[in-house]
Amino acid sequence: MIALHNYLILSAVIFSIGVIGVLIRRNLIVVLMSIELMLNAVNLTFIAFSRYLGSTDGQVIVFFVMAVAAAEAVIGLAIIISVYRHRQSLDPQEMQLLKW
Amino acid sequence: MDTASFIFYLLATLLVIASLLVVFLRNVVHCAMALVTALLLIAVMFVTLHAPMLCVLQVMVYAGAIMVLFLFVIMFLNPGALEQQRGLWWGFGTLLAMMLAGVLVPLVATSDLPADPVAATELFGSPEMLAKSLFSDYVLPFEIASVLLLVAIIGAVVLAKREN
Amino acid sequence: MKAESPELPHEIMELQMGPSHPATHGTIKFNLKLEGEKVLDCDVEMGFLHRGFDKSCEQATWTQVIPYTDRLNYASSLINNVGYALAVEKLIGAETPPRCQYIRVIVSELARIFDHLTCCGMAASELGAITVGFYMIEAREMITRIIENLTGARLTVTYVRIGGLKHDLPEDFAARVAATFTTIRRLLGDCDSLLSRNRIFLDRMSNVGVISKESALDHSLTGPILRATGVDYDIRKAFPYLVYDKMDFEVPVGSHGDNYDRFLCRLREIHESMRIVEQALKQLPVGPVWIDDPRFVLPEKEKVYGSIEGLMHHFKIIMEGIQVPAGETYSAVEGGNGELGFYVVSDGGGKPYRLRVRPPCFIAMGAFAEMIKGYMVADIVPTFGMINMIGGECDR
Amino acid sequence: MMSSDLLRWIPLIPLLASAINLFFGRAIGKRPAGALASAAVGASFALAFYVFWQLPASGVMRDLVYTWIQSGSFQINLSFQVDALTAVMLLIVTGIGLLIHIYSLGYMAHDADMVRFFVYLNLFIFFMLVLVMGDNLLLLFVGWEGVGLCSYLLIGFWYHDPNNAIAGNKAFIVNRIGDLGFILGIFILVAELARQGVWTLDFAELAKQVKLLSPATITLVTFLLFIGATGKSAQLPLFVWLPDAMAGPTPVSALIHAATMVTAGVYMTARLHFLFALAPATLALIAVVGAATAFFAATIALTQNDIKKVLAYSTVSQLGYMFLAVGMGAFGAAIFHVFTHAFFKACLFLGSGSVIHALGGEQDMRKMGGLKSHMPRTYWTYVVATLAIAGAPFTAGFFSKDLILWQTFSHGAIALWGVGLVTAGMTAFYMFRQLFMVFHGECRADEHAKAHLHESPAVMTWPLMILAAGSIFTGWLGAPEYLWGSRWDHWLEPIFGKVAHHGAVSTELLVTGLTLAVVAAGIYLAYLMYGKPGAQPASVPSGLLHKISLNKYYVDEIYDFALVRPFTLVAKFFASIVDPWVIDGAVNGVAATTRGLSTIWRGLQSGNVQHYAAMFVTGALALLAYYLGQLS
Amino acid sequence: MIVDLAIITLKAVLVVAMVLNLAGVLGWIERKGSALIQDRIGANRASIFGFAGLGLVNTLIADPLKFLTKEDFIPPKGDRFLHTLAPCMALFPALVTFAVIPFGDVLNFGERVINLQVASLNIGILYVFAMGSLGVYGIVIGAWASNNKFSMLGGVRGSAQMISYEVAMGLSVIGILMVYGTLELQDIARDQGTLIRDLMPSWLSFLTPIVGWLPAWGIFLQPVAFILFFTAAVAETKRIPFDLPEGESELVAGYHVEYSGGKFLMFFAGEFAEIVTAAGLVTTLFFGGWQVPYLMRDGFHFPWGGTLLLPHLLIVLMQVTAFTVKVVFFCWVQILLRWSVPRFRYDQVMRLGWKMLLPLALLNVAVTAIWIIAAQ
Amino acid sequence: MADASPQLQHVQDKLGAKILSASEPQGDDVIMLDRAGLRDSFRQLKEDPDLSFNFLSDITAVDYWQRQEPRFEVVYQLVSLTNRRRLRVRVGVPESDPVVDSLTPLWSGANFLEREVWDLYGIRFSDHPDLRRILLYDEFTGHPLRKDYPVNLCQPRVPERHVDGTFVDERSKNKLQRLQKTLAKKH
Repeated sequence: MIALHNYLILSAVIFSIGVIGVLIRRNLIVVLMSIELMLNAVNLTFIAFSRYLGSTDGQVIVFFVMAVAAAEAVIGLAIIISVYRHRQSLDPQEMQLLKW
Repeated sequence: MDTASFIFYLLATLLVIASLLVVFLRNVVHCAMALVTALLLIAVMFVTLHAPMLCVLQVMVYAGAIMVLFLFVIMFLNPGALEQQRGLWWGFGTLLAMMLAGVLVPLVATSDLPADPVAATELFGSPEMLAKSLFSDYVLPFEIASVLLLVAIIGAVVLAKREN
Repeated sequence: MKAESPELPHEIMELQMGPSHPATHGTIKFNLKLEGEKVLDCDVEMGFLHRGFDKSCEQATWTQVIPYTDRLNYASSLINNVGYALAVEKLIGAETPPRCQYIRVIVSELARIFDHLTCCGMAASELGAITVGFYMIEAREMITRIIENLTGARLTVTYVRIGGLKHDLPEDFAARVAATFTTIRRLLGDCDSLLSRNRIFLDRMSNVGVISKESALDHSLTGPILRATGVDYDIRKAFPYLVYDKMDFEVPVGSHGDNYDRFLCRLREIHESMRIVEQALKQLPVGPVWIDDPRFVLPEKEKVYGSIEGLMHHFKIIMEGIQVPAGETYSAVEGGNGELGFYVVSDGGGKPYRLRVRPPCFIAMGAFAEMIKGYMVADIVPTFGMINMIGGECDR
Repeated sequence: MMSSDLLRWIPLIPLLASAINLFFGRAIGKRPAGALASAAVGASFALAFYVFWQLPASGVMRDLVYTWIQSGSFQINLSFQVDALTAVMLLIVTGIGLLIHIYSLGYMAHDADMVRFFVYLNLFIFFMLVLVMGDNLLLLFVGWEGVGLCSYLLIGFWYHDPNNAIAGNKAFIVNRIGDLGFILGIFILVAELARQGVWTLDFAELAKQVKLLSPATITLVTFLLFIGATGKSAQLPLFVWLPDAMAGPTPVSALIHAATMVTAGVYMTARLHFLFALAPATLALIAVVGAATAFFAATIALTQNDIKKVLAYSTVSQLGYMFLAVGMGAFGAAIFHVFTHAFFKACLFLGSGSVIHALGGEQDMRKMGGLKSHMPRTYWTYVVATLAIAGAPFTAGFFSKDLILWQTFSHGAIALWGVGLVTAGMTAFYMFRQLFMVFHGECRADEHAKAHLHESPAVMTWPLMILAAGSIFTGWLGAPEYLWGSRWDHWLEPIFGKVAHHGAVSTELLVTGLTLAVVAAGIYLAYLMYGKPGAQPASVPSGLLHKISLNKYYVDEIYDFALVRPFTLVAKFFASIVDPWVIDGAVNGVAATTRGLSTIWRGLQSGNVQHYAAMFVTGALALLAYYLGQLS
Repeated sequence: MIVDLAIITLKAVLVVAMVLNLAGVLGWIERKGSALIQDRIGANRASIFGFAGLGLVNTLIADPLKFLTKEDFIPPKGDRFLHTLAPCMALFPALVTFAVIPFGDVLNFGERVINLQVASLNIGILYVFAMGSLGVYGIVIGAWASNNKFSMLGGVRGSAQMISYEVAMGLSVIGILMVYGTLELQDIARDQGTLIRDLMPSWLSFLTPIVGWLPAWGIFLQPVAFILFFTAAVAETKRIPFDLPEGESELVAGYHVEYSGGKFLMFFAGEFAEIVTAAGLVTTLFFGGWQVPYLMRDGFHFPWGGTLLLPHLLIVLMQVTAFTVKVVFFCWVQILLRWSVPRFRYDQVMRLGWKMLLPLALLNVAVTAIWIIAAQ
Repeated sequence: MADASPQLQHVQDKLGAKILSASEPQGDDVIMLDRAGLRDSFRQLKEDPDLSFNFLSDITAVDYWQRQEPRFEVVYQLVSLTNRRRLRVRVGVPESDPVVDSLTPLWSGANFLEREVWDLYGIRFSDHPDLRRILLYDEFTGHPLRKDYPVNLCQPRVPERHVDGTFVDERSKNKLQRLQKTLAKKH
């Protein structure tokens, strides 16, 4: 059988890959997708724990994560559309209004 | 290697590959398709973890709705040019994330965790079980989640609507 | 490139519809500016089917022009024949015998039914109601058979001659027409119940492609499009020609100027046309179908083959063409799509010096941008369909 | 202990009605909205009555709605309980509340904001019910604050007049001072109990665990709680807000500022009697404060000319009586006085409201008089209530006040008894002064008002009559032993224990006789000065004392001089010196420093989200690495 | 173990073959059917050695052959990989959805009890929706990969339409789920074997003589849900009156305008497979699935008293036949619909979905809930 | 001219000197108008309540090459919907200066008709909002309905026009470039 460790390591790896995407991609949509990837890595952890601890709570939390992810995607994409309308660009490195 | 391990390692390998594709492909639509693949693989993994309901939800919500939304927006904006070259930052970010993995993996690997799953009942992961849990213990979070979704809808409409 | 204006130019999509696009039956091209699916602007590009009708006519004898007119609005080629013949006859100053006039009325109305059935059927099938389209095409096919029986051709009939007709009606014409009309009425009833009150069809047609009465007049629109806005301008009533003043018929008018009114106008005109044909058949007098003027009429075949004078007569008319007195005139008939006018200039020779057709759907296409602005891409289909642009007539 | 889901509906119905009126009131119209509000309170009353009826002799009914706060072993429930004490308060709140709602239907009929009025009123009923029904101190505090809020809203109901708004503010601020004490008391109580390992605020649990506390703690806690009570129940020195609170509509004065809310302090002490009983020092203080308040307020009431002000000071005075009783440890007597007082004071307020209504808003007694013939029903109910408050024999006030005085006397607090006795006389005097000035003699109203004099409509007079009846008969429940005995004490026995009777019946009769004599003297004096034909109520001799009394001992001025002015001065000092120089200087200095430093650091602020994310990851990395190091 | 695997494989192959063949047959039926409606002859050109009489078989072979021999055109600026992937993604969900639809009750084969359903999932209907939601990808990806504005418009329309109608479809099914209390389609089908009189609450027993003899099919218990579901299902198959993504007269062919040959065949087959799936779902949810009225496991038990015992194999055969007939019937209904009504406009479709179907579905759920509580 | 119909007489009275000549061939009312101030004349024809020729039916032109001067004639067909009358207006245009006032401000319908006349006859219309070729393509040389246009004249073949927003792939682009080169050689 596979131990819980394996799932956790897998999810840690996926999470880190998601972090790469967030850090290096110069397209906001891909950044958002990388965040989804990170969320899913966490989901995997929850489900694995739920399975190995025999508790429903992990699954319920994943359910909520999905709901929140849906909301986040909707709002995030809406913001991206607005940003694109104003700046004609999706590159996060070009958006530096917060720069001193 | 037994069947379960084989399936796990197969899925894990594919999942890592798909995730890497999400991050490193240059065409946005290809990224999205790689992400869809990754999500579907995770859904399969959910099944192996006795969470069929969440598998279906994963497919319906993530793959079926959220990712279609992503594609919709990609097509809506249709940014013609490929991404610009990433330069130095590219290597730095990757390095940083690899370091993160380098810390996270030993962290989870060394913790004291159950090695074998709890024997699952017939009902484990079924819609009934999830529903019972959701509508009794988690009814308040559930309602809050619904309000959150409502707010998200309104917010999206307000944000994406054009002012005239 | 940053957009300074609050207008968001990048969201406007330029779409080129046509020239080979299912909605643009006939070859025409719309350069659309879209915002989402909304049409912001539409530039009509035409001329893909330009054959040089005017120029060709200047090279042909007066009689040889008749086949060219067949190919203008090929859905109502008989009306084109009649209109051209009337224009030349007006220049000549000749009046055809009553039987000829009645027959011309009959064939004109048959052609009108043909035209309207084509228009409505195609519009319906383009909206997805293919079955109804086929029903109308079936009805049209019956008209085609009558025309074939009468003229020997289905579309390019070349039936009317300057000063007469190719030949008289066949024996069983009235009976055939009566039988056909019964079937057509039944089919139209079917279409009515399947389509005219169909909720989806109504939603697609009504309040789409609206043009106001003033704007329609401003754009020189004629025919069903103008009448759908509520103007009862019909050449047959306004400037009666042939024997239309002896016919009892109504000019259906709409009120909104939208596609649905245009559709209904055409449907009702089919019924009116059938009434006219029936009346004309009833009143049809006996007599010759040719004017009695050898300058313009070919001699009978016996004379051609039997006498030298007859042969010479025939030769002169065929080779040199009939000699139309010098002058210029304009004569209009009510075509399928509106006022079909012929402006004829003669220098006294055997060929037209200048022959100008006033093409009703060419002018309607000028108003198309006005009709479609602000509606959706999908609305182009019914609007364009109800204009019934025929490439042969529009581009000539 | 019984459990019943019914209880929650008693407060919830008014809340629902309030919500409905709040959102749909305008849509359903003024009168239906008022009717709905009244019906809701009526329903609550019916339920309360049912509960009262069902309540087992020594039992407690309880309704756990849900667990509100759960933190470790500390658990606060949103739960309601009804015991004998609460049942009485329930009946008072819903019963009097119902009558006043009905009365308000008439009184507020011409007000454009009637819907809002009923929204507030229902909300008040809700909070008051939470206050009396809550089974723990926190819930009581919620109700406590809620009624304070409603009181503020209703005092400032006609907020277009700045004075009303100011009065509302005053009530609110003065209450805050008391509430500070109150909440401090709760904190200390929780903290001290927690130190003993007990995490609770439930009354039942508190009563069990109170022994764990040291006497000093109890004294401190009770003292702080009492400060809260002085604020809410308008005791010295925090009574100043109540007379000003008369700015609100009269039904509000009757309901909130006479019958229910102001007695919350008394209720609170009674509810926590087990705590107070262990703090003799606090009790003594309460008694002294109560007696002093009673006397002090009565002296002010002697000379007031505003019909509602008189009643307001009389309320303060009567509340003093209640606290006097509390101070004596006679909680039952205190609650009994709350009960009877609710009836006759509500009746008086509503009667005065009726008068004000009839005179088109006139409140100055010098411009009244001779209304007896114009408003017979108002007059007679007023007479009954006046007699009751004055303590005429066999009226409610007689029994309750007499009980308090007797308890004081029998506890040996002769000095306090003396004060109470004099106050009783003064009460009789000023009440009859008012009666005579308003209803007897010649009408001094202007012509315009005279022309409009009319008896109030039935919706207003019927509650008056019911309350008048109550002003007489409710007292009979608590008759002394020498008459037919007190059912009241019997009823409250499970809560306060058996009432001990000291002293002989003869002594008691003697004391009662003495009281009656003083009361009679007061009435007679009033008759002489104001009621006798030919008396000139407007031109009563004025001396220094009269002037002091008329100006309420210049308490407001003293407060203004002693507290408000110095505060303002200090504030001005801070505003003109400290703020611009010290604080702004410091702030600007910090800003300048920051700016100086930030020129160095702002290189980090690239504005690029991904750079921030990278820093974030670096931080997380560091933390995780540290954690990993700890592990291995 | 091996036998089980073999049985499952056999079932799967059988079902996929059935769906694909039915889809192929439907292609012919559609031509012939439309011809029937429109007074035409219809497809009559495919012949084997000059023999055109077997139109069905000939067309069934000729059509795919024709498609497969055509040039496979990929737009030069399109995305080669995704352009190829898209038709597979369109066809795949339509085919696998049928896995959870039962086509018969159990088949007793000696000791072995074979469930006549490819996969018995306790989340059955959700699986259907999950697969349905994947169907969008075929369209969106195909539209994008074609690099054509018309197909892009079609793809955008398609994705919006499918997501919208999925919501309405899901909500309309809730009523059925509430009535039968399960997500598993085989159980739903089984539950429809009872009669309405067994479900009638006591206070409605006076209606029993009138309607009690009806089988407890979804159509009788949830008529509104049926209408909503069927409408949404037609919209999901993207056929007239909902064929906006194709919209041949306005968008040429919408999302598959740049497809030809085998890939177009896959889109085409996918559409027909969706029709079959939709018909299967409607049958299973609302028309008793494989149930033949009054046919129990041992034979007919008529409500008016008669009993007719039948051999087991015959019963299974009758059930499978009944299921097939019902599915074909609903396929035919959809074809009939396609040739009868005009096409909606995009905004009208959206309005219908969100402003009509969705509220009605919600209302249906509420009413059903009240009914269920009242009936208890 | 003397026996002009009442209608024509009426028009003559109204427009006066603007009318160069009037005639009634075959019962039609025909007037020749002065090219100067043409739009004002038409405005009067359209808006004068007595005339109210409110409907522009057609615009065309005739080339009387080597037959009469001025060489071109632009012919307008007007209809009065209220009076049910037709009027034909002819305007002479010299070859040296083929410009006429555009009627588009008066009738939007004149837009396409004038474009067609420009396309086929090369007569320009001043103040026309969008005077492009309509039936023929932009690269067409000459105006084919002129009598001096040879019937058998070859027109240039033109490559596919690249319009912004259309997709032209590399292969087709190369093909186009080759085509352009060969075309360039020929000319």
